[in-house]
Formats: sequence, structure tokens, C-alpha cells
Amino acid sequence: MGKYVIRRIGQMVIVLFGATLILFACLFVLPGDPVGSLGGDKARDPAVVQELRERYGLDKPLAVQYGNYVTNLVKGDLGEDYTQRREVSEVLAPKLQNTAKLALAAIVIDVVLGMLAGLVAALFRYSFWDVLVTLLTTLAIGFPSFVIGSIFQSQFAVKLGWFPLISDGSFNSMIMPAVTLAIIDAALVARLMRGTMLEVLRADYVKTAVAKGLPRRTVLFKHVMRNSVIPVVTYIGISFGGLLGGALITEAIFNWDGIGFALVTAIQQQNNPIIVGVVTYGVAVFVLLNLLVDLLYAVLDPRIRLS
Amino acid sequence: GGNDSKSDGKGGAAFRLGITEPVSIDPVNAQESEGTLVARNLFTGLYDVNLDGTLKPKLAVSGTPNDKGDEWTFEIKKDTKFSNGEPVNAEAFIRGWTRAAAKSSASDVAYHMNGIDGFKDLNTGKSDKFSGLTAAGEYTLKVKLSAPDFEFNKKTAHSVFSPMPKVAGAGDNKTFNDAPIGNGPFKMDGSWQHNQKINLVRNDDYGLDKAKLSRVEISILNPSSSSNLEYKGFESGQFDWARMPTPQLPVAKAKYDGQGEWLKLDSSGVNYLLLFTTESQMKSADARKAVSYAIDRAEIAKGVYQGLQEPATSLLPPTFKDVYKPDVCSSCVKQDKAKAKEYADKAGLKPGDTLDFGYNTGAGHEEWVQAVAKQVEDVLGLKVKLNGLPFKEALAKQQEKGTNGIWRAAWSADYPTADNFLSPLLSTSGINPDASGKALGDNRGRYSNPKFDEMLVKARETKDPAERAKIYQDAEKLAIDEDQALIPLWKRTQYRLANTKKYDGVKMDFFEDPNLAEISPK
Amino acid sequence: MAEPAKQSDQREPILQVRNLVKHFPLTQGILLKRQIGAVKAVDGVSFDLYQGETLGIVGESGCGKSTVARLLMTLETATSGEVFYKGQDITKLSGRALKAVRRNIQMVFQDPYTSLNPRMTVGDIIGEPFEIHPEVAPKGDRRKRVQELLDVVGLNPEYINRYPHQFSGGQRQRIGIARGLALNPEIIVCDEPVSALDVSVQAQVINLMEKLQDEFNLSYIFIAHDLSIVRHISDRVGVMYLGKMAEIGTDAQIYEHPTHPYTQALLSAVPVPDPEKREGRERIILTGDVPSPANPPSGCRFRTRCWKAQDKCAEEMPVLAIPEVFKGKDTPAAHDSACHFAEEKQVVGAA
Amino acid sequence: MTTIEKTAGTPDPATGGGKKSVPLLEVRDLHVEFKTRDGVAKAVNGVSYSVDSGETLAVLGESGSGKSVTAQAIMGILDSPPGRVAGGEIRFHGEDILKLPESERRKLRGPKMAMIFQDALSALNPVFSVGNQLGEMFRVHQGMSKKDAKAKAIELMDRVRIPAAKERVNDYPHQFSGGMRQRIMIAMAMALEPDLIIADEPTTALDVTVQAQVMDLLAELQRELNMGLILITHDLGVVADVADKIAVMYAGRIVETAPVHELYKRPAHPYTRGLLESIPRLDHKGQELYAIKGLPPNLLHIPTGCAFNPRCPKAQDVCRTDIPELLPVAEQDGTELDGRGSACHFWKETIHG
Amino acid sequence: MTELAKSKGPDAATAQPAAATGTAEPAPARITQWSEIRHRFVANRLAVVGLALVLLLFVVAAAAPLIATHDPYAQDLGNTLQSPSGGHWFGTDALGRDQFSRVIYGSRIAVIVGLASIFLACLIGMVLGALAGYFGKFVDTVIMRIADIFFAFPLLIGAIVIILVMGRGVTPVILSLAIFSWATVARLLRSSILSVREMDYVTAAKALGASTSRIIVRHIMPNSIAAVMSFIAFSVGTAIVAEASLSYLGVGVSPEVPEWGNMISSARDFMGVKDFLWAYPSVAIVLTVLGFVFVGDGLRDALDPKLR
Ligand SMILES: Nc1ncnc2c1ncn2[C@@H]1O[C@H](COP(=O)(O)OP(=O)(O)OP(=O)(O)O)[C@@H](O)[C@H]1O
Ligand SMILES: Nc1ncnc2c1ncn2[C@@H]1O[C@H](COP(=O)(O)OP(=O)(O)OP(=O)(O)O)[C@@H](O)[C@H]1O
Ligand SMILES: [Mg+2]
Ligand SMILES: [Mg+2]
Repeated sequence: MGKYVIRRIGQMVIVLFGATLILFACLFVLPGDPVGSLGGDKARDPAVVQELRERYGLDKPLAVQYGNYVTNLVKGDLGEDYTQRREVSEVLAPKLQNTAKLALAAIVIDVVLGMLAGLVAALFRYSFWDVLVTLLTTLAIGFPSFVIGSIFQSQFAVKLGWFPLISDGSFNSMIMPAVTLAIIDAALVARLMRGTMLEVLRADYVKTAVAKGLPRRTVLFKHVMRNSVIPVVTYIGISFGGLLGGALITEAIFNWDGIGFALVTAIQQQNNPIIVGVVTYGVAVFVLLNLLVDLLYAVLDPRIRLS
Repeated sequence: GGNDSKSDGKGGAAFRLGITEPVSIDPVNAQESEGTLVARNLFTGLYDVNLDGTLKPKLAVSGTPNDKGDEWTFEIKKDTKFSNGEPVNAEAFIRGWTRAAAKSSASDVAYHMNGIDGFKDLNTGKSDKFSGLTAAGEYTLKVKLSAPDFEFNKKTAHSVFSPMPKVAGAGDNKTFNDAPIGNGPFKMDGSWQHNQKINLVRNDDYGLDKAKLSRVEISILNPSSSSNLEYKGFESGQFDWARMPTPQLPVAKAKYDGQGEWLKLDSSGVNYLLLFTTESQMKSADARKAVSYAIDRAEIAKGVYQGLQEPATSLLPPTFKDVYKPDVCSSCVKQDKAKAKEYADKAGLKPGDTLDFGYNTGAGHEEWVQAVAKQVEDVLGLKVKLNGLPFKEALAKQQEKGTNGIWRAAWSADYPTADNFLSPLLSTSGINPDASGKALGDNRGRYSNPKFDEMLVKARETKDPAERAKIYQDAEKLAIDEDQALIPLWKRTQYRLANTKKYDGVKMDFFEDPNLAEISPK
Repeated sequence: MAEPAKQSDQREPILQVRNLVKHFPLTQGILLKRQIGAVKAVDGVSFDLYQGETLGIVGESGCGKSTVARLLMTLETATSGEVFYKGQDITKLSGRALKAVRRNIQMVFQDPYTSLNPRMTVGDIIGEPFEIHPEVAPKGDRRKRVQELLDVVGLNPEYINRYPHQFSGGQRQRIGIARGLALNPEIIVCDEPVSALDVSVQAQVINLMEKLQDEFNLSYIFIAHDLSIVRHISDRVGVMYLGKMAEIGTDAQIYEHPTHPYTQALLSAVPVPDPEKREGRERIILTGDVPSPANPPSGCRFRTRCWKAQDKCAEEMPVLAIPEVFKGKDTPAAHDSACHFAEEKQVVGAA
Repeated sequence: MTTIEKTAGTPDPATGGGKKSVPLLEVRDLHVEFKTRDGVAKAVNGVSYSVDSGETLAVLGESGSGKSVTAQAIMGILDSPPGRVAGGEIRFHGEDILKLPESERRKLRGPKMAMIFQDALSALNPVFSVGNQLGEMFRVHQGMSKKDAKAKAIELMDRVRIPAAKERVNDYPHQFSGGMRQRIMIAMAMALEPDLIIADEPTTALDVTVQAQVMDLLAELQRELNMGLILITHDLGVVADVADKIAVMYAGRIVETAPVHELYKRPAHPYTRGLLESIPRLDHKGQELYAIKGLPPNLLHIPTGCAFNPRCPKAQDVCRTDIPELLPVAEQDGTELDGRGSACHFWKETIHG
Repeated sequence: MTELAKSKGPDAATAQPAAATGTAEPAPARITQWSEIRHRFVANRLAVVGLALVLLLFVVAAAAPLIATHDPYAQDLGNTLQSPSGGHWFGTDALGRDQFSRVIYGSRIAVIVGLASIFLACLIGMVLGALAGYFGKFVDTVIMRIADIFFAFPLLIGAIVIILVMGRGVTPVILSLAIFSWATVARLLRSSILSVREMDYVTAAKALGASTSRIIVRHIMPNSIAAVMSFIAFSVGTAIVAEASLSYLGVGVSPEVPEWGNMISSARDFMGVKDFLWAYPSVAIVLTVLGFVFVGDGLRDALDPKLR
């Protein structure tokens, strides 16, 4: 098992190289010169363009650029961003931190809300509660996050003043964006939970648990839950990864300085070092999370063998 | 409205506003209005600009060109200091300009110094001295130009022409970049907290009229929702100054106009259609005129913009008082279907022909672009092919040789000279093609008329302002009316909310920013 | 271990098992598991199965019977050892060749419920072998065959559309049997096929199996705990203990002349379906803890619970062969038995 | 040993007369149905039996005759829907537990009554270690600490003879052999030393030595705690060894009841007789085993009259029309046989013929 | 869909099984698994409601020209941003186009985008997920690491590249959405397969000599699909909404195309002043998702014989 973990981490390195190589190729073929214009659409002075090209090695062929990136990466250097010309690691560090904070808050809400809703829906299948959960979850899906976020903002920040309008990274300012983010995934978690729970509820060992005289909540939260969470955990892993990758619309609405929007802006500006930095981080996050999830499988269901 | 405020911190009220993350706040590379807002409040240069495009002297006691117009002498106000105590003299200016133009700074705004002797050498690293600049006395700055330019003084209103203290070091001095020490009405309170905040406090040693605000708090907002947040922030009393999302303007106007908190300014910019004059679809001036006549600007301004944008009938903006002339573009004045068809016939445009219409997506252009496309289709029977691309890709497509049809574009002024519009957008040198034929300059329509180019050179050499203005007007008429090298669409009209309940004298300046140095708390 | 001596009859064995070993790793820790040993579920088992013969396998629960069965089916990969089917080592087969072999070797699983797909109807479950091996029954015939099979195992053909969870334990077991019979295989490995059936249905099933055997010359490996049923159906019986074969011989040899103490203990414990004999029956009560297959005793594995154990038993592993004392003698006691001190002992025979 | 209960139809003089304390468990005229797509399957059609403290009742019968379903109804763990108790009473210590609220019933399960399931693998939760599942009984019902509960679990595993209990307490169900799982189920049922254990084929997967040990263990517990035991099994050997009385089921009904010695000697129902004759015998080796001909009935369409009539060698017209009641069985001379009953129109011919 | 309606008849016949096969054996007609599932599905009220919603969507999509009151592309700049009224039931948008007609026409693209992208994603995801889950080891490693890349890779870059290759339109949107959601399907499926493949009935099928594809399709899939099913039903909705984000980022379908996500995206800045602009398309999405979720749940339940 220790070996398994080491092997997976080894794979991560390969995946990282693969992902960044693909990314480099994509960025390379994208039309447009990353340093060809100013923030607006004014053309840049050719001398400056020349200077920046040389500085960032953009005049070199793809292979060389990638090679440079890898050598620098090994040294822990992610390069300099093309607009503000700051260290990418320095630009991204606070953003990563912010995003991670928000993601963590969101995933907690997401899991609690989603699992509970799923549980209720499965237990009282086709009852009022089940339909209510279904309705709420569909609403969460059908109404885009900017709608939900804006409603929160005008109600709770502008009208009631409960939360700050402009997030400053504090706990209080995290609540609205976290809930906005959590709602969609909670809806999905609820659906997944409901689906698998229904299956498990009829299993023989649930009967055994009842026959043992266990209180209902023990039967549900221990015996049923544990057997139904594998798909849920899988999805939570993915969704946590997604959250850690930043949520552009929510971050934008609440002015949360995370990497989601940074990435979009970077893509729009072809600020490649930032893109590559974020993707490198994102791949690492996903590989590690999915590793964790895979390990969790073995804990959650001992029948699953990891190879 | 914003009447109560929580952040009445130390030493009186802080004026609060939101901007998006600037590229730089160091004059060396401050470029968009957010960056220059901060830079111009931290630094004071030779001139500022009035709303009508005239110069407002700051540290310049006088600025005089020689007869030929290729050498300028500026007398600088004596005994002013940087906030760290260093004197602001001719050397400080030379230091600042040299720093910006140096190769290592790779400054995006240094090109404004293009006309000064020795710029090329400095900018390409061949030299580390700015040969065109000399300190003729402690407070006398001599500027030698490589070609005559009687409007050079206007350029120096740009923040890149700021003086610099010795501590500034080179242009890529990161510490200084984030906490510049200047000679402006305000100084930094702490460093720039990227993506979070920039705080300014009054510079009590300011050499000119001191600011009345003790403190300015600038929140940095996400670009995609900044106007929304600014507006909501103003509504909830968190900001004293705000932009608004265009769709919300009518409601905001209704709410705040009556209370005197609504500011409007026809500012120094224009929205227009770029025409690829070397490619088939828009090669003939008649075809271009046909398209222009087919557009009902007024209807779109009213329907799509709720009457809050006004049609433009010239390229040069109304803020350029000396050169502005409405209705230069005769095809812009009013939709004229008959004329449109007439010109189309002349140009051989037939119903069913394709017209490519490019624009960059995600920047709020979708609506009016569709409206224009529809009108052109309806009037001329053309098949308009909309092609929306993300910004950078759109730019690449514009630059490419062979891109056909029309493209959405806009321009706004760096300083109040007609040249700042006409030269980059329409002169042959503005094409700046590379080996592969890409137009790397701002004249992506590749309009090229030797007569027009000559007129621009002549204008720069003309000392008499009135005469010069006349030449510029003629040049504009040639390019925009006769040749229809591009199609003006709308003026750049700006709206702001300002907390006039708490503050006196809040105005929008030439650069569309609040006039921080002049605002006073009630 | 030496190749077991050829039985007197000249028949070719259809299945030859040689030194079969299966160890399951034992691990500790939740996330970072490390192996701390192995459950030696099967630890060197050899036997032959002849065409048309039934080999019964009995033994303590957990001694590795099911594991042997799964190994024969190549459902587990053997740690070592070989299984020859008609001379071909099937432990190394895969793909088409394996499929062909599997058509001829079928298995009835011990756990009747978990081995039935809960989302398939009984008809689909029993019909599946025909779909996999379409050459066995033409399409039009299949439904009839399925109904016949249901009938044969004593299930009402009207239940064809029901799902496994709608059946009782014994009914499920019969579904498994029907599936095992479907292909008319040459060998059927039955892992406790009738344990959950009432005696009457059990009788039906056993009768059927015997009838099929007579008709098609089938071979069975019959694993069960019910010694009387094993005796009834088997030609030869193997007794396993803790992953090893303790004794093997014809049914009469094992039941009437057991020489291994474990067999003797086993036989003595058989309950008799006669309440009158409830008391007064001599039973060999095994004392001592059942050893763990992860850590089996040295030498003879049974020695920790054996009343005859001596020092030798701890030092030397007895081989499965005709014990010295009986060698050359023409007595039913002269059959393979892995005991240093093999002797006959009269125990109350089963049934 | 007490008398066997009367059928539901006949009033029970014992209870009426207040003869002695009520039985530990008394099932009266229990009906259980399953809704299926094709109709209602009547799995249990008026089962009545009783067990006393310290007594072992063996329930025999055709597979699919409703033994497990009756047991599940007693424990209150029927799959419902589709299953439901359609009628009858289940009296535990004299109280009809079908009328108890679920919370009260829950408290009975574990400390008062426990069940050993037929299918051990699917009855054990695959994702918890057996130690956890065993210890849970103590943690939940007795509030024991985790550590103590685990120690108890090991003790229980030892008690049911699982080798190396200490090392294997953290293993998961799928890592045990069939017999071992069954023993874990047994251990679980015994854990809280309940008043009543329902053992649904507890030893089918066990070898005879272990089976003997386990049955001894159950017997010992029973003696020690004066526990009632309902033993559902097909192993007539085990029945003979441990049962006090026997109830034979067919198609959801009790067709015969008798004290253990009597039944083997003189069955009073053709089905029972058939069963006994099906036991493999040494002298039958090589011959076909006797088997009752025909198929078990379809619960959706139970034959009219006696459900066994299509398979019965003695069936007459009356068997096809009238449902035979479970009536007391008497000697030829008319003396009622204590605790015996048969639901056959021709019980006389069967027992004495 | 049609199959469902058609076989109402024979379904009723199976109620009397004996009558169906009049031959000697009193065995019932062999009910196909499909008819069984159909029966359970139809018996489920919510599933039927869902089916009705989905059918409605298809009908509206097919009959859009008949239902729509206006040309969805016709601009009326004199009549922009009108609140809902008798003339324009759902109001008009910033270009004076009739919102009702656009919502109606939007169903076409919603159906195409939602279904096609999810279909593609499921196709890729299920095949790869099943292979990874069943074979484990190397296959699993390779597939799952590729999935990892797709999780982390920015959708926007992928979408831009696709658009640059194909031009803007519906197809690139479908492709972008599919390419970036298959990995979730794959991982979910793989996760439940991991537990199912250890079940005895899988072993039993192996022992029968069943081919790998058969084991996966007949035994593993039906028993592991439950979790994925709820996800898929939901994803039809998320795909439509995701299109809104693509539009918002400027890589969705062209802005003149009446598509719900597109409409919502362009209503973004009208939040609070012209709420009808996003509300109607959102409600349309909600109803669609609701339909698919109910159908998905119903199907899920119908496929599970244990549920009643
Ligand atoms: N997957 C596994 N992991 C670890 N140990 C296992 C596994 N499968 C079986 N074992 C162990 O191997 C041994 C033999 O198991 P097997 O199932 O072959 O016994 P058996 O003889 O069939 O017993 P029974 O008669 O009780 O079914 C047991 O100790 C069991 O715990
Ligand atoms: N969910 C269900 N739906 C329909 N019928 C069912 C269901 N559960 C059980 N049955 C039927 O109820 C009858 C009684 O089942 P039960 O499990 O009680 O039998 P049993 O006597 O325990 O048999 P065995 O000895 O084989 O375990 C069986 O015929 C079975 O088919
Ligand atoms: Mg076994
Ligand atoms: Mg049963």
C-alpha cells in the first residue's frame, strides 16, 4: 500500500508533464501574441514586444519553451507573469490560499447539506420531502450561480447588511460565496446519495442491523451511510477538486480573489505563465485528491482491492 | 445614497472607490485609467488636462518650443519635494523619463516619448542616456525632438512623463513599483495589496495646493463584476464613487440624478467600426459608405443603450475643443436607406453578398453588434456573418492579413491631441506591418493615403494652433468622410455616481477618474 | 509430495490436481496496509478426479474447500501448483481456451444469494449459460430448456420471471444448481449445493445428479458438511484439514475404516436423525483451539487437537500416502492417510 | 415440557384456565403476504406455534414454506413493502408485540430476542470489521467503551471457535469462510444473552464437529439462561439431537406438531413421512433416494383444500376441497397424544396405517 | 418513447399469465426485462410526470414554429426590454426580440446541446470508466490519469481551441461540454464498479465462461449504474447551464441564437432591473431538468427489482 501511494505520486509527475505539455501545445497554437498588445486593444510598441519576447523566451520553439519551463519548475520557479511581470508564485500564492479557504468552506456545506438532503429523499421516497428535495435540487441547477449570488448580495449584503458586499477574506465574507458555490454540488451530492441509498436500504445487512436492535440513526448513519457513500465520495473528490480549481463566476460576483477568475483572465490575456501555473497546480490537486479518494475506497469498502 | 460610512477612520473621512487591478501604479508602466488614477495622484508632472482638452500647468512654470518646433524648454516650479525629501528638479524629470524609456523597463507607455531624440537608442538598449534631454539649469529642462511637434507639451500630461526620486532605481525595481514615492497630492499608505487594496493618504508636503481629503481607500475589484460591485457598494454606502453596469443605468439615473449624485461626461473616446480597406468586401469607399448609411445609430442608441449613448458623427471627440467638429462623417448623421443602397450599387455590393463582422466576446458588445448586423442585413440585403472571438484571438485575427469585412473597435485618448487619434488609427505608419504582413500597429484597417499622411506631418510642424487645428480637421474629413476609412458609431459617454452629500467638488476628470486632489469633505 | 500412486483401475483421470497452494495476504493498518503474513487457505493439495466419478470433499469449515473449488475453476490464481484437465494445465489458460474449458467445468456456488445477479430474473440467470455458449442450445429451444431445468431442480416454472430476492434460501440454492447443470458439463464442482434444502428436495437434486452422471458420465466434486449425503453420492471421499488433505479413499474406506484421527473425530460427531440415540453416543470431543490458517502448527497440522500426538508429529510433516502399518496389506484401511500413527478405530458410522 | 399449542380455530383451554405462566413466545394465526407483480403471494397462512423459556422448537419444512418469513415477522424485519403481516398475533412474554410502537420493539431486539440469519455473507455488513459488528451490540445496548466491546467481541469469537480470534477480529466478512461467517452471526445473536433466539439454519455451513460444538454452546446457553430457541433447519440429525418439539411447515402452514421423539417414530402427516423417508440411508447407497414427487406449490395459486394434495399419495377428493385443520392427534384407542397435532384429513391412516 | 406507447396492449395481456401461453406447460409468458421495467416505470407517478415534461420539451422543440408568436430573430429596437405583456408574454430582450418565442425556440438547442453532450460524455465516460473499473491495474491507471488531466485542464482553453478549429456554433459547444464531463462519468462509474466487480455473481458469470464484455454489460453495469444514472439525468440540466458559462466567457453559441444558457448569460447585468430576462429561460431549464431527473429516478427505480 505504501508502494501504491508512492507509485501514484510517481504517476502524478508523469501526469503533470503530460498535462503541461498538452497545455503548452494548446497555448502555442492559439493565435495571438501573448505580448503583442496592451491590456486594452492598443498595439504595443514593437521594441517592447521584442524585449518581452526575448525576456520570456517566446521567440523559441515549443520544445525549448517547454524544456525551460520544466527546468525552472524543478527549481521551483514558475516564471513571471506577462502583464504585471511579477513572480507567478507570488501572484498565485494568495489566490490559492483564498480559493482553498473558500473551497473548504463550500465543500463542508456541500457535504452536510447534500448528504442530509439525499438521506431524507431516499428514506421518504416519493413523499413530500423527496419531491421537495428534488425540486430544490433542480432549482439549484436551473438557476445559474450568478443569479443566486446576486440575489444573496442584494438581500443579505445590500439590504440587510449581514455580510460584507466586498469580500475581504474574513470568515463572515466567506459565507455567501461558499453557500453559492455549495448549492449546485450539494444538489448533485443529494441526488447521488439518494440513488445509492435506495439500493443499500434494502440490503440484508440492514435487516441484520435492525434485528440487532440498533437505533434507527445508527442503522442509517452507520450501516446504510457507509455503504452508500462510495459514489458520493467520488463525486465529492471531483467537486472539491473543481472548487480548489477556483470558481470563476462566484469569485467574480463576490470579488473573491481566487484562482478561478485569475485563470480566466489569464486565458483571455494569454498570460501563459499564470495559466500554466494554475493548471500545474490543478493537476496536482486532482491527482492527489483522486488518490485520496481511491485510498478512501479501500477504507470505506474493504472488498475493494487496490492494485 | 451613500450617506453613512463605517470607515470614518483616522483623521477624517476616507474617500472610497473601487477599481480593477491595474497593471502598474508606478508611472513607469501605469497605462489604463485605474493605474494612471493612482500614478497621477502619487506624482505630479508638468501639466494636467482640463475637461475641454486644454492644458492645466502643474509643475511647469512655462513650456516653450523653438520656432521649428523640434526643441522644447520647460521651466519647472522651484523648491518642491518628493515625499521622501528629495528635490523635484530638472534632473528628477530626466531621471524619470530616462527610467521609463530604458530597455529594461520594457514600458508599455514609454512610446509616448518616441519623438524625443535618443529614445530609440535608449529603448533598444544601445545607450543608457536619454540624449534628447538636458538640464539647462537646476529647474530648466530642455527637450530635443527628432521631428517638429508643436503639441509635444500636451503629451507630457501623460503620467509616464513624471519626475522620479533617486530611490526609484530602475524601472523594474519591484519594491518601488508596489509602493512608489512621489511628489503628488497623495502618498502611499503601505504597499499595494494586490487584488485587495490601495490606500492613499494626503501628502502634507505637497508643493502645490494641498488635497483636502486626508485619505483615499481604493478597493480592487474583479474586472468582470467591478461595475456591478461599485454600483451595489455605492447603494449600500460603501463607496463614494461608482461606475454602473450599462443595463442598470436608467434605473440608477432615475434614482440619483435628482439628488445631484449623477455625473455624466462625453469623454475623449469613440466607438467605431474598423474596416479592412485592403480586402475585398470593404475595399471600395462606396461599400464602406453604404454600410455606414445603413446603420441607424439613433435607434440603437435609444433601443439598446436606453438613450444613454449618443451617436458619433466624427472621429475626434467633443472634448478636443479646438479640433472637434460634429457631422464630419456625413454618412453618420442619419440612417439613409436610399443612399446606402445607392452606394452599395456603386460599389457592386449585391444582396446576398457576405459581410464578415468580427467582434471580441464577453465585453458587452454582443447586443449592439447584433443590432448593427441586422440593420445592415435589412437595408443592404447582405449576409452578415458575425464572428465573435475571445479578446486575444480577436486581436490576432484583426492583425492577420486577409481578414475581411468589418470589426468592432474603440479608441480613447492618452492626451488631448488630434494626432493621438489620427496618427495611430489612420496613418500609414500606424499599420506597422511585420514580415508576414500582420498589421502590428493600431491601423489594422490598413488605410493608407499619402495625402493624409502628409497632412499629419504638416500639422505637427505648424506652430499656430488655429492653423494646425484646421489641418487636422481637414485630415479627419479626408479620412472619415471622403475615404470613409472607418465608421464612427458612438461617442464615449461616461456616467458616474458620486457621493455629493458628503463631499464637495466631486467631478469626473479628463481621464474619467474622480478629481481626488480637489474633493473636499463637507 | 510424490505423485499419488495410480489407482488400480486404468481410467485416465479427467482432472489432476498437483500441489495446489493458495495463500491470501494478511494485512494490517487502514490506509497504509502492510502485509503481516498470509492465510494459508490451501497449502499443497493433490488429488485426481476420474471420469464418471464423484469425489466428495469434507472437512472443517475454513479448511479451504471452497478455495480449492475456486482454484479448480481458475477463479482465483493459484499461488502455486497445477490443475490438469485432460492433461492440460488450466491454471495458465486464458481467453478462448479458458472459455472452452469452462464450458466443461461448472460450479455451484456455496453462497446461493450473493452468487445470483440481483437485477436478473431467474429465467435470465438460468438462461445465461446458453447465451454464453450458444452451441449448447439453439435459440428457440432455450426457453424450454430453462423451464425444464427449473422443473428438474424442483422450482415452479411459473417463477421464471421472479428475482432472486423473492426466493427463500433453498430456492436460491436450486437456482444455482440449475445454472450449473445447464451446460451439461463434464465436471461439476458443487460447493455445498444442497445445504439449504429440505431433505426431500435434497433427495430430488441428488437423484437428478446421479441420473445425469449415469447418462452423461459426469464427474462431480462434491463439497459438503453433511457426511451422510457425501457418503451417499461419492465414490471417493477426501478429508481436508487446515489447507491440506488429511485422508482420501473410497467411501467405504473412509467411512468404515478411517485411519486419520481427524476423520475419526469428524465421523463421530455426525448427528443421527434419531432422537432415541441422542444420549449414549460416543463422540470424540476435540479439545484445544482450532489453529489459525495464518499460523499453522509445525509438522502435522492436526497435532494440537490430536489425542495421539507425540513429539514426532510436531517435527515431521506426515505425507499423504498409505501408512506404513497398512502397506502391502489387503485391508480397506490401506488407503492414503497423512498420519504418523494411523490406525483403525471404530467410530459410529454416519447414517 | 408443555403442551403444544392448539390451532387458532380451537380456543386454547390452557390460557383460558390460567394453567401456568404464559409461553415465552406465542405466534397465533400469523399471516404474511408479499405483493408481487403477478399478484399477492401468501407466504405465511395462519402459522401458530409457541416456545417456552428453556425450550427448543425446531421448525422443519419444505424450503420456501415460510419458515424464514415467519421468523422475520417475529423479529419485525420483514421487507415492507412488499411484505406485510396480514393478520395474527405475536405474543412475547404475553404481550402482542405487533401492537407495540417501533421504538419499544427495537428495545426488544438484541437483549430480548435475537436472530441468526440464514445467509451469513449478505447478512453481515461488508464494510465493517466483524469485531466492530459484534462489539456494536455491547456499545449500543450496554454503552460499553470501544475497547471493552472489542474485548467482548474477541471473547464471543473464541466462544464460537473462530481460530485466532484476536488476530482476525479486525477482518472483514468476505475474508472468512462460509462457516466462519455463520459462526459470527451466531456469536452476534448470543451476544446479549437474549430470552429468545431464532436460529435460521445456523449450522448448514458448518462441519459436523463445529456444528456439534455450536449446538452444544447454544444448548449450554439455553440451560444457563433458560433461553427459548427456535431452530429452523433441514438437518434432521441436528433436530433429533437438540429439539424438544417440532413444527413442520408446508406452504405457509403448520402441518404437523409433535415432541421430538414422537415425530421420528410415527409421523402423522404424509409430508412429514415423506421427509423422513428422504433421509439418505446407508442401505440405500447406490439407489435412488426417496423423494416426494411433484413440485412445491406456487404461493400465488395455492391448491385448494390441502396444499399438499397434488403431491400426496393418500389424497382423496376431500383433500382437494377442504382445508384440513391442525387437530390433536390421538392413539388408536382415543387417548390424546400430548403435544401432537396434524393437519391432515387422514392423519389416523398416516400415523397408524 | 414510441416503444412505450406501442406495447401498452401486450403488457395488459401478461396480467393473466396462464392465458398467454395456452400450451401444456402452465408457465407464464416470459416477461422480458424491458416490459418489466416499463411496467414498474409506468406505475411510478413522478416518473410519468417527468416523462410528460420531457415529451413536452420534445413537442415544443419540434413544433416551435407553430407555438412561437414571433420570429425569434426579429429585432425591434423601438421595443426593447419590454416587461411581459399581452403582446410579448415573456417580454422582450435588449434588442426587442420576443422572449417567449426565443424560449420556445431555445428548447431545440437545449435538447440538442443537453442531450448530445451528455450522450457523448456518457458514451466516452461509461466505456472508459467500465474498462478502468473492471480491469483495474494498468488500464485503470492510464484511463484515470487521463481523466485527472481532463479534470484539471481549463475548459475555456479547450473550448477556445475547439472553436478555433471548428468555428462557433452548436457542435463545438457540445464537444466542449462532452469532452470536459466524461471524466466525471468515468470516475463515478468506475467507483461503483470497483465494489460490484468483487461480487459473487460476477465470479459466477466468469465461471460460466462469460466474456468480459458480457460480464461488464450484463452483470456489472446494471448493478453499478444507479449512482451514475442520477448524475446523468441531472447533467442534462447542468450542460444547458454550463452553456451559459461558455456564452458568458464568449465561447458559447453565437449570441443571436435563441438558447437558454445564452439568454441567461446576456441577462446577467440586468439582474434586479429586468429579472424576466433570466427568469423565463431559467424556469425552462428547471422544468427540463425536473423532467429528466424524474425520468432518471423512475428509470433507476424501475431497473432495481428490489424496490417496490
Ligand atoms: N479473500 C480472502 N482473504 C483472506 N482470507 C480468505 C479469503 N478467502 C478465504 N480466506 C480464508 O481462507 C480459509 C479457507 O476458506 P474457504 O472458504 O476455502 O473455506 P471452506 O473450507 O470453504 O469453509 P466453509 O466450509 O466454512 O465454507 C479461511 O480461513 C478463510 O478465512
Ligand atoms: N420479497 C418477496 N416477494 C415475493 N415472495 C417472497 C418474497 N420473500 C419471500 N417470498 C416467498 O415467500 C416464501 C417463503 O419464504 P421463506 O424465506 O420463509 O422460506 P423458508 O421456509 O425459509 O425456505 P428455506 O428453507 O428455503 O429458507 C417463498 O416461497 C418465497 O418465494
Ligand atoms: Mg466454503
Ligand atoms: Mg429460509
